[in-house]
Amino acid sequence: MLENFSFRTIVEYLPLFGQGLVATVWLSLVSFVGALAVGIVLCAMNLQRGRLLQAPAKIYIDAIRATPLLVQLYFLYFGLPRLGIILPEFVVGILALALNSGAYLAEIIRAGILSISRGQVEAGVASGMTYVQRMRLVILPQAFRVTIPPLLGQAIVLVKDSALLSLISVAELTRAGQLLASDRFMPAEGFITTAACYLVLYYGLKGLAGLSEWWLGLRPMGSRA
Amino acid sequence: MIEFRGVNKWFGPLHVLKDITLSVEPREVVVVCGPSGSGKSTLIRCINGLEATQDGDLVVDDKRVGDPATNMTLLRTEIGFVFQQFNLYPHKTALENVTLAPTHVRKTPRAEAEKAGRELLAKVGLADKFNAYPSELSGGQQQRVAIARCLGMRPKIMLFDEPTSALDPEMISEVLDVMIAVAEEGMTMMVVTHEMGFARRVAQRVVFMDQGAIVESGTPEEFFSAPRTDRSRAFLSKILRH
Amino acid sequence: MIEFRGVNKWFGPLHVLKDITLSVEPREVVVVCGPSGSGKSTLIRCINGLEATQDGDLVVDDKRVGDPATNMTLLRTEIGFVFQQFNLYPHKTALENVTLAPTHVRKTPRAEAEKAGRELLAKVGLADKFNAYPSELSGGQQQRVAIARCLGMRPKIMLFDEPTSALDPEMISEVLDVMIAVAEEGMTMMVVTHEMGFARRVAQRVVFMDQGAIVESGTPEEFFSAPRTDRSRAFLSKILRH
Amino acid sequence: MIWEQLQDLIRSYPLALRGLGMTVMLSLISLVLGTLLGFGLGVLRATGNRFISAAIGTWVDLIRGTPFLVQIFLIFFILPELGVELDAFTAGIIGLTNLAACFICEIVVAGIRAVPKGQIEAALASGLSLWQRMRQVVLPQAMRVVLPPLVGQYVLLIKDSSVVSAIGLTDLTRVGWLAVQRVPNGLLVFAIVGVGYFLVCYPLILLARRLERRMSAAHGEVKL
Amino acid sequence: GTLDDITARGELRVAVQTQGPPFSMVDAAGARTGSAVELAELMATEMGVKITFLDFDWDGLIPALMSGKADLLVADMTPTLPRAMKVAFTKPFMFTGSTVFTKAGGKFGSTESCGAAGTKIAVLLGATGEKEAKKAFPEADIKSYKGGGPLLLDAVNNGQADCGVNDVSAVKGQSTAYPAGTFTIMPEMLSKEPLAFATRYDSQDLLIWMNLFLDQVALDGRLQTNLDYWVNSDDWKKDH
Ligand SMILES: Nc1ncnc2c1ncn2[C@@H]1O[C@H](COP(=O)(O)OP(=O)(O)OP(=O)(O)O)[C@@H](O)[C@H]1O
Ligand SMILES: Nc1ncnc2c1ncn2[C@@H]1O[C@H](COP(=O)(O)OP(=O)(O)OP(=O)(O)O)[C@@H](O)[C@H]1O
Ligand SMILES: [Mg+2]
Ligand SMILES: [Mg+2]
Repeated sequence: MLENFSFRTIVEYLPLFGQGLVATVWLSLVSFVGALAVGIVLCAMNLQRGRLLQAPAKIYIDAIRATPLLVQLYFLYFGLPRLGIILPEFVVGILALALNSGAYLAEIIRAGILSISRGQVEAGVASGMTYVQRMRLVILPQAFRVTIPPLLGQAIVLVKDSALLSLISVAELTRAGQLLASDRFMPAEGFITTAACYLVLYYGLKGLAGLSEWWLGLRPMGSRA
Repeated sequence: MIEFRGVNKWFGPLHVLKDITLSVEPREVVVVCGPSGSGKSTLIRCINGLEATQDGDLVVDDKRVGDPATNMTLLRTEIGFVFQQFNLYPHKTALENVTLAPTHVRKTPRAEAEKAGRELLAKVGLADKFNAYPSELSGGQQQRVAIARCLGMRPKIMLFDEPTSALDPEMISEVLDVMIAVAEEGMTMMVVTHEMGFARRVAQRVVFMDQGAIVESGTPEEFFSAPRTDRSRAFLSKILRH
Repeated sequence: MIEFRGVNKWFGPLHVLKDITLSVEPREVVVVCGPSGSGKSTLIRCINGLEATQDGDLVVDDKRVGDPATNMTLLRTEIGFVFQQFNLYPHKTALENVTLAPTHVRKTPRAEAEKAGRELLAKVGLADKFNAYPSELSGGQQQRVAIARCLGMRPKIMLFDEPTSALDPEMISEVLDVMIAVAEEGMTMMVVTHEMGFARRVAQRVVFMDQGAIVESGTPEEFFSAPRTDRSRAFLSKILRH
Repeated sequence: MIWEQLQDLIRSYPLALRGLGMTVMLSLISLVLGTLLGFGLGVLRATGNRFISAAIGTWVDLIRGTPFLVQIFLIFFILPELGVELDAFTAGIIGLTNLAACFICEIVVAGIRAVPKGQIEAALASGLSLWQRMRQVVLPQAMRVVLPPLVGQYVLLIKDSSVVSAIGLTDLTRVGWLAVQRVPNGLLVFAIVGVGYFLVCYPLILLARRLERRMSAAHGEVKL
Repeated sequence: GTLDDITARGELRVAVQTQGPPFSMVDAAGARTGSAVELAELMATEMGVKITFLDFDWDGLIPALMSGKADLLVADMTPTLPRAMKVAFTKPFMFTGSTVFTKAGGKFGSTESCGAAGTKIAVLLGATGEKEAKKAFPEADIKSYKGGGPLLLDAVNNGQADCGVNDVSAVKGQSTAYPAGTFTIMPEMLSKEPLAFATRYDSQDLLIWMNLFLDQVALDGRLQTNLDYWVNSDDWKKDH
């Protein structure tokens, strides 16, 4: 397969890969924003003392973590219509990705919040701040910095997971490679180009992570004590 | 101002505060000392409700701590608390650390809070450090910001939990100087510390704790020159020897 | 035993050790003091190669530190190092902390190492804590285990970096007592500390550092009663005042 | 109709068990191998010289940055052109082991870096060699940080093993695809597949949570 | 040549699709079966060697042939000219075509009605039906699915798509899993197209042999029997 590797055909399909790349980027972006929302809500529920809110959040997070995304995707895709909800494929895809990644983000955010030292919380309490003020002014700004690297790690996972959307006929990056493979019978060309495109996204996100850490390094954190 | 009446507290099976009775008058400065683990921190943390008591009465500024009818958040604004580890907000500058609670809790207008904050920082000797982040300050400087942060809320009471024991020896005096100044302005203070020079200079009373109980209490002169119990004698000999 | 000849060290642009010349004779006890950031830790960390020097000669036990021909691992077995934060291995008991290096580095048979370890722990007053984990010990006890751990290797030199400054005041003396005992047995010691009582009692020499340089060096009597420079005077006034 | 479909599905339980067996087998072998390899790479990366460390880092990036499906295809279909002929199972094991090793390597590196510097200095100062420092001091302490995410990673890898079905191994996911041909009810079939994965993964999630709680209890968790 | 290799090996390696009834499928017991599968078995018998099936998704089928993992590819594949640039197709073993199907009783009653703008048409990714649908219904919204024909039926049945376009024999075979009368299958074909097996161009001997094999089984009627049982009727359903 390699000796006849046809760069010419890859170039011919480049516009298609370009479209796929763009689709993957925006699908991932929207899904990630959704996942953040899901994650924050779940995390807030999980941090409550009362079982009433905590238990459903825990069950949800476990269920998502213990089953493959594929299963969740089908669950939505075939399940929603039975409830009479018919949504366009890409909406179902985004929904599935957001609900899936949200569970992981909830855990990441929770770990970030719990990493803030007890003394910080007490300093807030002692100066008469309410729970919400403490969260908003003291804990979340600090937790945010701690969570940026793992958040971007999850973003990388999400970008690769979005490949599954090709299963429910959403045109994205993986789809472009499959077309090249099945129209022209050039699987090596198709898959290697796809991999290269994902690698570009990966290094982009990694660079972003590095950039954000560097940016955080500019604003000193962590007392000397 | 602060009144413990038969207060008891347990951490699980551990009886950390045993039948504490103690009252602190307005403008009084009380130093609390005693061996590690004797319950000093727990004692002062109860005052602003960082720890809950399980038995007895604790009345602060005429309000009962732990009573559901007491608005603890409000009471806490009247009580400044300085921690051993400073606990400055690392993501805020010195000035922001001082103005955060006044603007958000007291709802002081920002400009006014900043003006007051600048004055306070100048007072603790940090006029040139308004915009420094905690990580850019030495331990002694951080602790002085922490004191300014408490003063910014114009509290009626200030509590200190070993404010100098995380500091390098040469920085201790700069913090003690600020504390002395605050005491001399007439603040009601409870200070957990082993700095006996400070106790001698400004305390009206020294309270010695051991194993959760107040073992001895008296003026600094009495306490240092003629400790009444073996335990306080042994303790003093250890901390004063070197 | 330890000889610095014109040693310089930089951390990036920061010149932390400036032209250090200092020699420590066998069985001598040298106390190093000075303000925070003056380079005291860096100085003694260079001796066993925890930091690399960039210029000058440093000869320890007749071996040049940093010379590729010197087996540093071997040299380090001759040098005990006690840290401010103890750095006991948290997953090993007190006895295992003491026997780890002898069994693995010196290849002492386990039974023999354990016997020696027990004796050492008894010597530092911890005969009843052989099987305690560090987290079950107080700071003073941990530091005594750390000293026993160093002694277990039968070193020729012991280095101490502020061994008591992370301790509660009442625990300081129990550690100092152990250090005094070690000094009186004739160990060559360099001790970074602000415990002037210790310096008076066992040091042959006090070295005062400021901004990376040795500013003054003399017997404890000379140094405490008649410091020669303004900087040492200012420093002494701060740490002795309280 | 659902009832009939369910009965039809239940009748093909031997196939389902075979799929579950394949998933468990693939995961088990490659997780064991991947853990060993991952620890080796992690230790090398954290202690080795700059060149080795950078080489491992690049490899880990390549593996983390590309879809696993592509890696499997390269191993199964392209390696033969370089003279390495593998059957599907071996190729699957190699692909999954490599993937596991790369993720575990990162976890191990983070664990080693979390060991306080003072511990390493203490070990250095008492003359322990590099290997003794790792074995006696660093790794036992790193394990506390490594264990919870390690078990969490296992769960992710077990789910990733479904990709291996693309080279013709009949694992749990593939059994689902096969079943859909006869029982055209994707929802039902994949719900059952989901239950299969849940049975394998959930105990691990519980284990990870237990470990995490143990570790954070040791460090004193924050009350908000 | 390849035939010598096969003889020496004693084994014919055939790449088939995991799911593609009635051509290739797995029965309830997990055994591989189907029209193409039986034809391949027949080839192995004629060669006097045993047969090994390698089953893949559509994605894996082509690399398996090209990388030499398989000697030949046996599936319901259309020998298009671009594809033939890469692999060698045999003579067609049957002709089929893409047809349109809808949910019975819905508002899409004819092939033409599916051409309305915005109609959602389900097709299989990379299959000929995808191209035919794009050609025949330029106004419609074409959705390509991956994973096999039954998914298209499921999508149409669930309302995610209004019409489906797929190989007529696949549609007929697969719709039997639903209660009779669930779907309307349009009588006319969008296209007529051949189906063929494939091998590599460097296996000329095998290609010639396979063409001869197809001629033989066509002449002695074994091909027709196979197709009648699997493709042109529902007979196989009763036995499986
Ligand atoms: N949150 C807690 N849970 C359980 N036990 C606790 C807790 N906080 C403190 N203790 C225990 O209560 C006792 C008193 O602790 P406290 O911190 O009040 O002592 P202290 O006198 O301030 O000591 P130090 O000088 O070391 O600060 C100690 O034995 C301590 O281990
Ligand atoms: N690893 C390092 N990288 C960069 N700078 C360092 C490093 N270690 C120490 N320094 C700097 O070198 C100077 C001397 O540090 P050193 O720790 O030797 O001082 P010290 O006298 O021991 O102070 P202290 O009493 O606070 O322990 C300080 O300014 C310090 O910030
Ligand atoms: Mg305390
Ligand atoms: Mg130091």
